[in-house]
Amino acid sequence: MRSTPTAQAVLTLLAACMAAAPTVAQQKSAADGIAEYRAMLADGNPAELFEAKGEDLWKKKRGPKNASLEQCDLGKGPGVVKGAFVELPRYFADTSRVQDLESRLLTCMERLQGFDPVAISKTAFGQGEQLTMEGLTAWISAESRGLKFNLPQAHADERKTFELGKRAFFYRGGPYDFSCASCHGQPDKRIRLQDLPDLTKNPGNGIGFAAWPAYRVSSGEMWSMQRRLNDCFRQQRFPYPGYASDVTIALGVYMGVNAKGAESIAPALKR
Amino acid sequence: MHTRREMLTRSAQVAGMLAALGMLPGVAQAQTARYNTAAFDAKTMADLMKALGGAAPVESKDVTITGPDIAENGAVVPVGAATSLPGVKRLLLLVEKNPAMLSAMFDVSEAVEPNFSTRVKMGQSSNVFAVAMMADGKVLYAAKEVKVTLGGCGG
Amino acid sequence: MTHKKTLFLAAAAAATVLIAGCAAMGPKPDYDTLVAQMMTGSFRDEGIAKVDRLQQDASNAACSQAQGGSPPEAVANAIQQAALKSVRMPADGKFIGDWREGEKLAQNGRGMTWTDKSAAPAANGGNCYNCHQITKAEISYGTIGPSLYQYGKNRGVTDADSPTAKPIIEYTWTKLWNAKAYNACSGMPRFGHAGLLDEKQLKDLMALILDPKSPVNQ
Amino acid sequence: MADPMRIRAQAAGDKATVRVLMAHEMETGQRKDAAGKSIPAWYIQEVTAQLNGKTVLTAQWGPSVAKNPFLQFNVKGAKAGDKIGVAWVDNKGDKRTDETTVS
Repeated sequence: MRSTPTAQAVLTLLAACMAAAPTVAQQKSAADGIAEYRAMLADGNPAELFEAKGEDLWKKKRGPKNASLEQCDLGKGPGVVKGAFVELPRYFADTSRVQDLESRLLTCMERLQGFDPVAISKTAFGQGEQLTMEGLTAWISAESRGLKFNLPQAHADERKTFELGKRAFFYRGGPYDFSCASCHGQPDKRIRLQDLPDLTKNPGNGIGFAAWPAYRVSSGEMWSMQRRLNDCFRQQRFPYPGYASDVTIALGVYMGVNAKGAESIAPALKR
Repeated sequence: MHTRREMLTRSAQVAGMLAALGMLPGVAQAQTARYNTAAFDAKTMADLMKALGGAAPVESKDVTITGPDIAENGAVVPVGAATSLPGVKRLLLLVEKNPAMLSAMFDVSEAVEPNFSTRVKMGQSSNVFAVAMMADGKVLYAAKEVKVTLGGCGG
Repeated sequence: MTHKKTLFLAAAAAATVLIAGCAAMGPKPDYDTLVAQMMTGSFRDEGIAKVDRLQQDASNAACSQAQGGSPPEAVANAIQQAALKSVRMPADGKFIGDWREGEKLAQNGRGMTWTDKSAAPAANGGNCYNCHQITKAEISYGTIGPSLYQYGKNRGVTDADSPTAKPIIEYTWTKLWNAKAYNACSGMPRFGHAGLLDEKQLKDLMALILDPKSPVNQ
Repeated sequence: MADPMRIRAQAAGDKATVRVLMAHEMETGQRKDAAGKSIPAWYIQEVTAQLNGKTVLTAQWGPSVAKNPFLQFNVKGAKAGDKIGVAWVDNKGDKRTDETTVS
């Protein structure tokens, strides 16, 4: 956590460059500064607090049926959590739908525990049962940490959803004419100082799709992919996407399939 | 039964008195009733030292402040205070331009190293300080500037 | 709604041609209809962000279909021509406002989201630093668009009111008003055309990058 | 009730490094909600740490410590198998105590 003397010397040097040299050096030191900041935060990600809560919520008897989620099938059989996250979204025969982690959890919470999935979908982020979703997605993703994304595309609906997701990704609209691709369609771009992953292909281990859910430093909240997409659409100046709506699941399939082979670091730490 | 507010106010007064007398114990007594409200309300270094009964701080290379040059987000800024000097009673972490300067105050016992890291909120770019209050009454500090950038789309 | 339907139909017709081309591979899902269903079924109104924002005009429909590539040349040309025609030059013939105000707008990334209260230009920022380097002092800038540092200086603008500067002044105004005039699928919002910024705000942004006194051109 | 802390204590040489994450809003009292109403201050004011039941650290915090606080410190003489306890009390009087074993 502490700056070693060497690190401090480097920083001093960088500071000197910043004062004297033109744009290139300045930019480099800004990027280095941000990298240093992120490294300082890497140890002690508050996402751990949510993981612990999520594991508890998975095992606890809750809801009108007073049941746990331990028999929930996330795609690898009832109760199998390890490795499930890196294969989602996928097709589920018992619902005849392609589902992402959040929509699948809604199914389990409805069928096993008796919760109303529509009510949960309509609940504001950070409140009520949405807090349950934060914890569960944090823990379930953590159980696949270090594994590589490998979404199934064997079922026709999975392939169809990929194609729909691709079209949704490039769908331009709203007052700014933005699509997902406006920010995430090319490599090596930034907004302000934020690096933008190119989500049309595998952007690398622990980047983009492989970094969510994540603890958001700016708001001190745990964001699952559903919430990440919701805020993308907000900044895209689009109308409001429903929680676990078709477009969000289709985008999940598109990004997830593109991320094949990327190692998951979720739950990560993000600005 | 005292309300919590009364307790706090009273404890602040007591702490303030003790501090003024230089009697605030350096080693912990695990009681919440001595929260130093005056110190945590202080807007300036002078007010803060008054609330803590400390002398005017002097810059020292034996005190270390750690923190990033640039914080991607002011909501969470990792900072640390440490000193290599023996005889430190208390270490403080301050953010100069926050509405109240004092973020955290650590009482040092012989069983713990005078070296603490935490994370603070910063409203804007500012100097951050590590302040060491010594047993001999000296107050030493180190400062570092942390730039807070506007991240994301700014929306 | 009529407009929207027409576009979807046009898109569907184009898709039919494509699908016919690979009919041998068996029936394909009708993606254009499915996408339309997915979009309308997935979004709802929130604050100032209503679902009518999903309606695409000709340029957004064509550029979406191109999926990051370029639409057919004829389509692209038609989009650019229409965009060029949409541009309104300043009523008083003056293009350059106050670069200081322009800098504030460039810094401001707000506007038009469902958490914004008003869609009026006064409530909107320019979002410029999100994608462009502009002044040297601001190190937190994006790289989706080209650097605008020394934009006027590099183009030899020493007096923004001079006749020699006129072509670049008008080009820049057009770019800000409707970027699709020069590039059918430009990623830049159509600040004038879409009513995001008013004439005064655009003049202030013009000043930021073209006024020789602006820090951009030092 | 407050959520549990996450405490890690790792022995190295003649000391143990303790890292703590606490689940707490750390609300400053200076923010307003969507309706423009002030959100009341709610933050941890005191943190203590114990080695095998004996207090080794007392800290006082203000509202500018970041949400879901992190704290790192080194306890002298702590070795594998020792108990490290951490406790906090906030300005509403809520409290939480957790314990871990040094590894």
